[in-house]
This record gives sequence, structure tokens and C-alpha cells, in this order.
Amino acid sequence: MTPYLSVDDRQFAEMISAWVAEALPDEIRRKVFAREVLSREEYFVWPHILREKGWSMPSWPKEYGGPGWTLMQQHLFSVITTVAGAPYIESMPEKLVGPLLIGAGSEAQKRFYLPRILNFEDSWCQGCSEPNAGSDLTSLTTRADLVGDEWVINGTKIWTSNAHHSRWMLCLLRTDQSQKGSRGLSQIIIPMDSPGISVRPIRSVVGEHHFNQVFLDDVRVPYENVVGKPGDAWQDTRRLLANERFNFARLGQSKWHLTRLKGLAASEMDGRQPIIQDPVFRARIAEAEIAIDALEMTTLRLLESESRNREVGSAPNIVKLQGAEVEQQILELIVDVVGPYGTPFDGVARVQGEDPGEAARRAGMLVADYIEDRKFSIAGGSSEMQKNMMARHQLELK
Amino acid sequence: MTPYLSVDDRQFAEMISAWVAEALPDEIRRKVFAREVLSREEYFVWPHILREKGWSMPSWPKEYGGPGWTLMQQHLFSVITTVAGAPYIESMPEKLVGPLLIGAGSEAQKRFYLPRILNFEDSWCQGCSEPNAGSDLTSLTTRADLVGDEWVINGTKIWTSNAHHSRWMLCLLRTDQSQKGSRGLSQIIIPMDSPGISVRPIRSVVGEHHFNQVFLDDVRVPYENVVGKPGDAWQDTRRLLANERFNFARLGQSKWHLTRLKGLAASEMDGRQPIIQDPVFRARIAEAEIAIDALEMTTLRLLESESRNREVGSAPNIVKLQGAEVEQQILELIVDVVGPYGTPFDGVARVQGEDPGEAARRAGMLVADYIEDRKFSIAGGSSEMQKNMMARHQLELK
Amino acid sequence: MNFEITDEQRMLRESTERLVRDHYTFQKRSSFFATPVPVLKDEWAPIGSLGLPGLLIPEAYGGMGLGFDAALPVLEAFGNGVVIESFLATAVLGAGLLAAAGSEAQCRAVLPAVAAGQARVAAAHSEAHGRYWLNSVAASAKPAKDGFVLAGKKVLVLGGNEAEHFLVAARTSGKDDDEAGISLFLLERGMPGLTVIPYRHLDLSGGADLVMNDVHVCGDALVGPVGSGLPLLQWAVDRATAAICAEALGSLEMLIGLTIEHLRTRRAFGQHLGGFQVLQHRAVDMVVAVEQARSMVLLASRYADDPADAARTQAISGAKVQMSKAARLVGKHAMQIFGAMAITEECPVGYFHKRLTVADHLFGDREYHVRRYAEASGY
Amino acid sequence: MNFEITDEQRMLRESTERLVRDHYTFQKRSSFFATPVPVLKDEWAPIGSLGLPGLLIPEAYGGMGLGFDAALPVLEAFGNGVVIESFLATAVLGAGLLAAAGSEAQCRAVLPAVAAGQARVAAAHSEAHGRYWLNSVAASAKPAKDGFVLAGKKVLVLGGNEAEHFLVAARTSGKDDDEAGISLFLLERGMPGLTVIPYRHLDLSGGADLVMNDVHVCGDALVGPVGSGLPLLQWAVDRATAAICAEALGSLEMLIGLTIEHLRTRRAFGQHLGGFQVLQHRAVDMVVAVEQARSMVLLASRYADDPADAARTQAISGAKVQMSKAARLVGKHAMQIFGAMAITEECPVGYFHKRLTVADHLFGDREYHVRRYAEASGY
Repeated sequence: MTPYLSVDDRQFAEMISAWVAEALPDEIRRKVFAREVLSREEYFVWPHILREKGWSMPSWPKEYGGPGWTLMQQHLFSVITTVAGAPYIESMPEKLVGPLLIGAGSEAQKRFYLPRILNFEDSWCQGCSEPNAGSDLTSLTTRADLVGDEWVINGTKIWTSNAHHSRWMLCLLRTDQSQKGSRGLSQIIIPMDSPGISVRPIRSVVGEHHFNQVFLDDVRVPYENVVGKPGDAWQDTRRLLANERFNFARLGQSKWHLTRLKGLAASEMDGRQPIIQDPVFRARIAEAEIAIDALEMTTLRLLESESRNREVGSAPNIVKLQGAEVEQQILELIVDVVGPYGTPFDGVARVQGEDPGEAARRAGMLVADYIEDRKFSIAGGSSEMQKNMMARHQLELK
Repeated sequence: MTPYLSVDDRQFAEMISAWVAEALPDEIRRKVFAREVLSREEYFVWPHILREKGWSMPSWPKEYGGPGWTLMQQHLFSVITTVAGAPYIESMPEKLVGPLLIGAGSEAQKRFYLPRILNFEDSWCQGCSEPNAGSDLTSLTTRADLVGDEWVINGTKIWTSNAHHSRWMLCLLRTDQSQKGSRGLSQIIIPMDSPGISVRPIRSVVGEHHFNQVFLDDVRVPYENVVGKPGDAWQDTRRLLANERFNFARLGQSKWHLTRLKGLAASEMDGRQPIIQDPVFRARIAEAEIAIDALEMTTLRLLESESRNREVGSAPNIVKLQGAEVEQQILELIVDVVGPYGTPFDGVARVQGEDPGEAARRAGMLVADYIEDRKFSIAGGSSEMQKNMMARHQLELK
Repeated sequence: MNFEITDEQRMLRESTERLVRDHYTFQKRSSFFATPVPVLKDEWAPIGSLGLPGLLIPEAYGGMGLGFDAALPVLEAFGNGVVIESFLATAVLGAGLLAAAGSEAQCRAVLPAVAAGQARVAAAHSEAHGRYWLNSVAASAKPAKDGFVLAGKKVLVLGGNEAEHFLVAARTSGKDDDEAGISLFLLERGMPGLTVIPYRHLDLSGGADLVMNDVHVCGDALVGPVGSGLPLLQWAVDRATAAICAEALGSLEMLIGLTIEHLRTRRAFGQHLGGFQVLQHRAVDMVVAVEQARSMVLLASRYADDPADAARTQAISGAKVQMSKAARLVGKHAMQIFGAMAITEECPVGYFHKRLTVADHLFGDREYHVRRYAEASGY
Repeated sequence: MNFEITDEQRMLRESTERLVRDHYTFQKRSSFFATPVPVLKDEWAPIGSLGLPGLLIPEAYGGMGLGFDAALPVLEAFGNGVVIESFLATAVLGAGLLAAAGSEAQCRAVLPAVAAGQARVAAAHSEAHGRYWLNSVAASAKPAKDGFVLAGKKVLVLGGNEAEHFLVAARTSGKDDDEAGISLFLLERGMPGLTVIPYRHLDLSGGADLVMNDVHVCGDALVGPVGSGLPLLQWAVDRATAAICAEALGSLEMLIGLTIEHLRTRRAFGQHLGGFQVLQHRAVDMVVAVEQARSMVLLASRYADDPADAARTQAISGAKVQMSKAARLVGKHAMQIFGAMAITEECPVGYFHKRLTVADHLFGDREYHVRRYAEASGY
């Protein structure tokens, strides 16, 4: 899509490409490509390389240790490193905690937490969804009551990624019980080693452990752990995160899956010829590639509007909707290209390190990503909610 | 699908096939295949052949001049003759007027109208939709007021097929103004030459004249023209037409389109080879053929349930939904196979008989059928309504 | 990065929009549809009076000498209306091909008149069995004294119904599907042996078949070098492909606008149609499809004037594929939402559905462009 | 015309349903998913005790000697549960192939034990690069004294993890992809040179790769005539294809049931999920897809026992295509409607989605069967 980049942005992109080719260790790249699970130590290799370069928090302003990049530069950095095979870094501290503290936190909070985030000293988790509030976050029931100078917190959070190895939870809960819906909610930072917290692992449909349910039972934290004015969390969060919407495109991820798809289609044989020479698969792959082109252009149009402070209309919803659809389309194609060889999947062997047989090794975790692929149209505001919002606000249908 | 037919039904099917191959005039078959418009005289050729054979009203019982066929036999007759290239016969007198009169009409009505229908003496039209009642027929506002022994009728009907050359209209209207919704509606037979009737032609999107708007302005008809008990029309119509639902599959039409599709795909060239040898088109054609197989089997399952008086559940909705979808799928494929040669379409030439150039002749009316193909998912209860009904009544979602 | 339009583009867009409003709206041309036999009145003069036919023609030949970017809003605005005049065929395809391939004498003989709205030039590249493949040329051009003799048949000549000049692809050597051996010739309506069979397309735009029965032309009717017409033709048709996508975008916007208005105002079952969630989501799907198509049109337009290469092919074929997807989805949904009304000539929805169906099959359909995209992408 | 099931079928269905309820429901086997490393406990005995492995085995060899129609409700009921035991692999594919192709001595040696639930037989027809094509056989069987020596590798041997007997396709003549020259051999687990590498599939059903490192077998290990194994294999795999469609139908019914229950009970935004029109229509789409798939399964089952011909291929490939469409549509919609919950091991929705994904790629995917259908249909 280079015809639409300015000269400066093109140079920036070339610089990042050259750097990541050098800086990303081959073994990390290989494991990521093979969809192998990284150990905790391996996971931190890439973050620390970024930290040394000063790029650990790409979206943060310079005064807090970020590189001070434009939205366009952040976008290019994210896409280029992902396509190069850099591992995913849990983005919630950068994209949620950081901006929230910078925008609404106290000086003491900023001084304490921001450098720790910058240096990957602590892991964070986000206490958001609840068992009886699926897509409807305003019906949260976890509560914090002010008793003396402490919040006493009770409730249950679910789908909490990484709760099992996090030091802090940024928890969205109700501090004003007299309010309903989106009012009266606050964000409170809870140390995960607080008495009264218990964590139940939720294994994913393909046997991985990312999610947890977190029970909060009379958990006490100091008053000053609330971020911003109590009761304003919903408004703060909405406002501060406005700029992050285009990340929902997951463009880097989809482009990277496409690279893997084309590689597999060129090597997997359908009897005499590689799958990619089969006209039907060939057409499906080209259609997916075109869908990525369109997504990229729409993302660039959104970025331009954002950077010019123009009305963005429904562009963020479109990018979110299409981002999910395109990634799902490509993951499905990968499964179809791998075909019968994607069927074996030895969970036991994967966890225990046993030899799962050649076919199982070949398929790796490719099918697993497909099985879970609805998460892109569920998390972060389901596709149904995106459409409801667009219909109501942009199209004014009712 | 013969493995599911009984020996008797197989023999019946073979008999019909052999007969239609003989009885259907070649010139009619050719014109139908070429999608040329039949003149009024040509239109009546096939009905009169059927009448001589005693098969003009396939669904009527013997006592009224029908062949007394089972549902299965009616189904086979309809599919086989359509696939053989027999022209469409306006079915409303057979499928709507006939059953309504037989089930709810007076003896005098039966004696007068049924033989005329049987012999194709008069054309009929159906006054049903109104300008402000699209899918929602219970909000009809055309009214008939009893003044002395006459109904005085006022209102407007729209999408009235063949009103311009019909002798009678079977008109659904409100006779009891104190009732709302589906209650208080009646079916009244109106002579189309009555004073106060004016007919405005509505040309279709491809320039054909089937539809009309009919204005009824103080039209007077005798009291005895009402069919059945005044006010009960909705219930009568529903009950009597229950057996006709499987005709919505339009299986014969789709199979016949498929024949045309495969013929065209074998003759149209894509440079060096016929389109049907292109793997992508080949796959699309095979998928359509499989969809027809599934539709046929589902229709047979519905027919079996009907003939055994079992609960049919949502089968009629499924057949209606899939019937529309399959026919649309095949019409779209025909357009894609004809490709660039389908673009020319000389309405003037077609109407005036001028030479529209080779390409236009080749494309004929094929694209026109595609342009109008939503009618299958609009008329007779739109696909949206079918789904609403299924969700509410069969799945009990609310 | 810049998606903003320039002041010049804005002025051009505004004057074109005014032009369409004054002459070419569905309502203005509703007389086409009011009579049993449509009476089509071409109105080329208003287009010519704005100088639009010369948009892409070099200033040296009396045109505006602008780039494809400038044509984008004009085409989009035309797609909003019932423009049955052969603007794309003449100003983008015919004049573009001649300007790129013709000699100075040829350009001087034809282009100034085209730019002034006094003549039209159409490209004759298709034959009856070649489908979208430009190398399928069986029409022959054999050397004769002082020139060539052309014989054979060309079909689907866009704008051929009203063009005075024709750029005809004919074979000077090689076999029917060879890439080499195709040459271009400039023919004039009325030449002995040349029969023009005009017709209308589904959307009332015009085309023609050409029958060449030993048409004698002088040597200076040859456009470009002998036997190497294919790359020039491919380039010009590619640019016309970008143009038809831009026009289709205008038609899609019209359908979206009509549909949303209908959903907001039409009532059924005691509420507005727009209150039904399935129709809300369907309207959203339509908007999303159009925005994705718009993105690809923007990309294609950046490449449209460039020399042919893989990135250009990907951008243009990608745009056509995305446009095809949008055209079908939006056309079908709009027809379904409007219901029976849409199936009448009185309703603009059906007209724009037809227009999009024609666009969908001009210059290559989805399958054709998917194939080209895959090849250009290197697999 | 008769879609009614017989009393015998009804009894078989009811006893199978009871069997699944007692041993193989998702809830009964939830211990698989409760621990970080699933502990899989195969339970073949209950299946054997009902005599189900002998469903299609001739009575002469201790089976029930029924037709495929009788297997239909059994397979459907198994698809409703978490049956990870290799019923289809043994009772339909392995035993079916041996009964059709084996000598009386071979049948007598293996089938009675299989029918009694004391042994299992798996078919090894796939190789690492052949995808779904049964003629892709590189594993070799070379004549040796008193028999043959087999070498090479077979992959994706369904049920191979627990089978005692293997029917192996190996090449006795010709090149890798030749249709002729493929022979079948009956091998035993534990033979010198034969390594079985077992694994689990995504849905916890079992498979294996076989490595044959100069496995010596006697002449009487040859199954059927030399070099003509392909048609027999194709016939048996086709019947197994009909069987996997029947199993998938059971899984689809389970997903539909779970989804509708969820829509009726789960609340969001102040109402039941089932009150949202888009979810209502989606549920309808799911039901329609399953009913169309069921129709095709019924058709395929009528042909499953017949000798191979074009109508049989169309029915079976058509069923697999329709099943693939339904599996994807229902799987995705169910996952989306259940939301985050579906993405956990605790929720049966994800399990059945995995099961259907495995079924989708067993014995040929949609593209493969579309191609076979087109060929059988004669174009």
C-alpha cells in the first residue's frame, strides 16, 4: 500500500523492517511461525530487546518513556514487526493501563506504575467480564465499598487472561451502588496477592491456559488504588481508548497468517501438484489476499481521519468487523490447506512433550487457531454489537 | 432420487416422461428454452393439450374434473413437465380459486366457475397486496360494504398479475370494518369489466408487463359473489392451502434452469475451453447441483409427512427458503456463465422485433431472470417472514 | 499519506454533480421508463460543454491533461445518475488508448474533436468466443496495397452505438490466441465494408457489434507498431476497469442511500422497517461492503496512470473483485428490502441493480480478476 | 417412498441412545477436560457388549449382517456423544473392507473377534503427500520367498491407535500415483518391522501413523487379487464417508439443541438472547443447514451398500459436501452465540465444533468431493 505513504513514513517503515530483521532472534521467529508455545523466559526475550531500543511502549508519549510516534508510525511498527514473526506481547499494560494512568491517574500512581510497565517488571490482568455480563458490560455486579480508607471488594471476574501470573489486576467494578448502567463504575488496581483472591484456571477449547475466573472475597485495597475520580471509569476509558480502535484490524496478524498460508499452500501437495496450483484454492487464497488489501486501505483511511481529527464515522466499527472476518477467513483457509493432516492433535503429547507422530507434528497448532477464531468477533465488542452501534448511530435506524 | 420412489410412483414418472416428450410441441419447447415471450395464442397451446388429456388441473379431485392424483403424483407431474420444457401455466385458478371454491364455495359458484377454470375459458387475477401492506397482509384496507344485496367495493390492489387480461378477480378485502388484522376479511369474486375498475400497468424492471395496480372505485357486485362465510377468508385460505406448500420448492424450475446452465457452460467458451472445464465454475455448478439434490430430498421428506398426515414442523418453511435460494444461486450462475455476452439487452429490439445484434441475441432474456430473482424470496411470504415464523413457532424463541 | 481531494478535484466533482442533477437523474430520465417502448434520448452536449470528454486528453490536443485521480469524482457522480452516454467508453478507454498509442497525426485528427464533445471514439477489443481475454483475436488485418484489409467480427464495443471512430484490434500475424501479432487500427464509421450493429445494454448504456467485410484502410490507420497492440490494449482496458469501478461506486452509494431512506420511512407490522434488527444488520453489511470497495477504488486509482506492472495489476484486479462482491451483496439486499416495488421499472433500485450487473461483467468478472490477481501476486 | 424407520432400526437406535447416555455423554466424560493433561480412558467393552461392532459383519462371521441403513441411527447417536472409541474405523471401514475383499480364511480369522468386541481392524490407506487420493500409494510390497516385504509409511490410520489388525494399501507395481498396482495386505500389530505411532485427533478420537521397515508377510496376507485394491478401497472409503456424515449429523443435532436452549435461557441487555431477531434468523439458518444435510445423509445411506457407480458417487460426495457446509455454518454460529464460554474446554459446544472439524476433513473435504461429484455427473 506504499503509494499512500508519505516519504517520511516510507523511510520509517524501511528502517523498522531492517531493524527487526536484525534484532529478532531466529529461534523466537521459528517457534512463533511453527505456532509453538513459548516458555515464560522465551516470552520476555523480545520485550526486553524492545525495551533496550526504547520501543517497549510504542504508543506512549516521550515524557513517559515512549518513542513519541505518530499514529501512523505506531501502525507501521505493529504491522511490520508482526509480519516479521515477532511474538505477541500482552498489550493490555501498554494500551489500557498506561493511557488510563497517564490521562486520569494521580502523580503517585504514574511515578510508581509507569516505569514498571515500561520495563516489563510486572504482569497485569484486566478484571472486566463477569459470568452474567457477556457482551453487556454495564450490568457488572462486582462491587467495591469504601470502609474507612479502604475499598472492600466482592465479586467474580471471568475470562481474565494471565490472572495466574499477574501481579496487578486493573479491575472495573461498581463503587456507587446507587447508580446503574455505565455510571458509578470505577477502575481500581488490585494486587493479585491480596488475601481473598482466588484464581480458577479455565482451559481453552484446545487445552491452553490463558483464561481464568477470579473470585474476589472481601479483598481490601487502599483508597488511593482507584484510578481517576470514582464513578467516572466508563467515560474515562471510552475517551482515552478512542485512538486505539484501529488496532482491532489485527492487520499484522492477518498478513502474517497469509504468509504462513501461502507458504503451506506452496509446500502441501495434493497428489501431483502443490495446493496453491489448484485453481479453486488459488482463487480462495487470492480472495483472502484482496480482502486484506481492502482492510489495509480502510485502516489507512481511518488513520488519516484520526490524524486530521476528522469525524471517523463508522470506520472503527468497519475495521473491527472486517478485521475479525478476514482473520477468520485466513485461518479457515489454513485448515483447509493442511487438510487431513490437521486432524491429529495430541493434547497429551503437546503438554507432556511426547512424540505425537509425524502427522500431528506437521499440523501443529494450526487447527487450534481456527477452532478458537470466533474470539475475534466476540471479544472487544462482538460483531453483533458493532452492527447494532453502526445501525443506531451512523445509519440512524430504529 | 429414484431410490426413494415406490414402484408405482416410478412407473407413473416414466409414463409422464414418455407422454410429455411426445405431447409437448417442439416450437413451444424451443421458445421456452430460449426464454422468448410466448404470444397469447401460443400460451394456450399447452393448457389445451393438458385439458384434452384430462390433466389441466393436476391437484383437483376426480369429481371436479381433476385426475385425482396423490400429492406425490402431482409433484412428479409438475417437476417432470417443467424439466421437459413445458411453459409455465398461471397456477392461481388451479391452486387458489379451485380449492377455495371446492372447500368453501356455494354449489352455484362451483357449478359456474369450476368447469370454466378446467377448460381455461377465463383468466383470473388475485387481488391481494396493497400499496401500504407489503408483507403484512392483515393490514389490508380495501373494503366491501354491503348496500342492499350488493357489495360496494373501494380500495387499491397492487402487484396484480394479469389483471389486464383477466375476466375475474378473486379479491381479498375487509367486509367487517369492526374487526382488525386477519379477522373480518373476505374473498369476493369481481368481474373485471365492472364499472369503477381501472387498471394501471406496472412494467417490470426488465420491461415486461405482468403486474398491475387495480383501482376499485365504488365497484358493485352481487352479495353471492362472496366465497364462503363473510369474514372467514383468512382462516379458509390458510386451511385449504396447507397442502400446496411444497410447491414453493420450485424444484422443477430449478432443475430446468440447471439443465440450461449446464448446456450453456458446455457451449460458452473461455478462450480455449468451455466454461464447464474451468475448475472454479465447475465447482460452482456442482455445488448448485448438490443443493438441488438436497432440496429434492427435503421436498420428498415433506411430501411423505404430508401423505401420512404427520406433523410437518418447519419443513414447509425450509422448502420455501431453500427453494428461493437454490433458484437464485442457479440464475446467478447462468449470468456468470454467459458473462460479458449477457450485458446487451435491447428492450426496444425485443419489443419491436428489431435485430439487436448477435451478442444481444445470444444473451436473450437470461440476465433478466437474474435481475428479478428476489421475487422468489419476496412473494408468497418473504424469506424474512419464513424465518420469523420458524423461530417463533418451531424453535420457540422470543 | 493523503486521501483528501484537491480544490481542482472538488470543483470538478461539484460541477459534475450539478450536471447529473440537471440532466441525468433517474427522475429526469423517468420518461425512459414511462412508455411501453423506452425512448432513449442521448444527451452528449451537456457533458461536452463542460469539457469532460477531454479530462484525460493531453492539453496539446485540446484536453485538460489531468490524471486518473481527477476522473474519479466525475465517474462516481455519473454512477449516481442514469448516464447512458458513452463517457467512460470515449473519454477513458477510447481517447486514453489513442493518446497512449496513436501517432501525433492520428491524435491530432481525432482527439481535439473528442475533447470538444464533437466526436466519440470506441475501442473494439472483444470477440464472440474470447470472453475477457484480450489475446483472443481472430479478426484479421492482411497487408494490401497502401495499407490493410480487415475482416472479421468484433462484439461488445462499448459506446460503439454512437462512436464515429473505432480503435479495432485485428490480427496481423500468429494464431487466434497468440499474444503477439495483434495490431490496432483506427477506423471510421461509414467506411465501405464496415457495418455497425448498435444495441443497448441492460442498463440502457450503448454498445455495438462491428462486422468488417473486407474493410480497406491506408497504412496510416495502423495505431502503434505492427503486432504489438496487446500491451497497449491491456493497459487501456485496465484503466477502464478502474474507471468502471469508480462508476459502480457511485451506483452503490445511490443504492445505499435509497435503502437507508426506505428503512427509515417505510412501515410494516406496526413499526419502521429500520426497527428490525436483521434489516439493520443487513444495512450495515451493505455499508461495510461499499466502504471496502471504496478503499480498493482509491488504491486502484493511484495506479491507474502508471505503466503496467504486478502491483498495478493487483490493485486494479483487486478493486474489480471487491467491487463485484459489493455490487452483488448490495444489489440483492436492496432488491430484497424494497420488495415487490424494486421489481418495477418505476423504482430506481432496480435500475441501479441492473447498472451494477452490467459493470460487474464489463472488462472481466470476479473469477477472471481473481485469476489475474493470483498471477500478479506470484503464485 | 419410505423414510420411516423399521422396528429393528428403532430398537437399535434406542439401545444405542441408552448406551451413549450411560457411558459416552460429554458430562460423563468431562473428566477428560478437568485435568491439565486429559486422561483418556477408552471404553470399548460397552459397545462390544451390544454387538455393535458386528452390525455390518455377515452372520456367517458372527455379525448381525445388517445393511448400512441399520448403522445410520447408531452412528447418529454416537455423534451425539463423546465416542472416542474407533467404532466407525472398525465396524464400518475396517471390517467392511475385509468382509468385501478378504478370503474366507481371512474373514474367519478376524471378523468373529471383531464382531464379539475382542479385536479391532483399521484401514491404512493414506500417505503423507497424497491428501485424499487413494491412488497415492508409495509404500511398497515386494515379492519375497513365501510372501511379500512391505516398506514405507502410512499416515492418518483412523483407529490405528488401538487396532490389532491393519489393512494396508501398498504398491505391488506401477508408479506412485497409478490406479493399478495397489494391493491390500492384512498386518498384525507387533509384527517385526511394524511400528505404530499412535496419537489423538483434535476431537480425542484416535489415529496412528504406521512405519513399515521391511515387514515380512506370508502370501496369505494378501487381501483380494494382486494389484487391484483400489476399487475395493474406494468402495469401502465411500461407505465410511457416508458413515462419517451420519455421525456428524448427530453432532450437528447436539449443537443445534445446545444453541437453542442457550438462546431460550441466557439473558443479555434485559431480554433473552432468543429475542434478538438476528439470532433468531441465525438459529433458523442452522436448522435449515442441518435438515438439508440430513436429507443428503438419507440419500447417501440408500446407496452406501450398492456397487460403485456414478449415482452412488454423486449421493455420497453430495452428502459430504452438504455436511461440510452445515458443519461450518453450525459450528461457527454456535461458537459465536455462546461467546467466550464456547472457547473453554468445559463447554460442550467447543468439543462438538472440534468433532465436526475433524469429520469435515476425514475421507475428503468439500473441494475434493465437489470435484468427484462433477466428474460423476458427467461434466
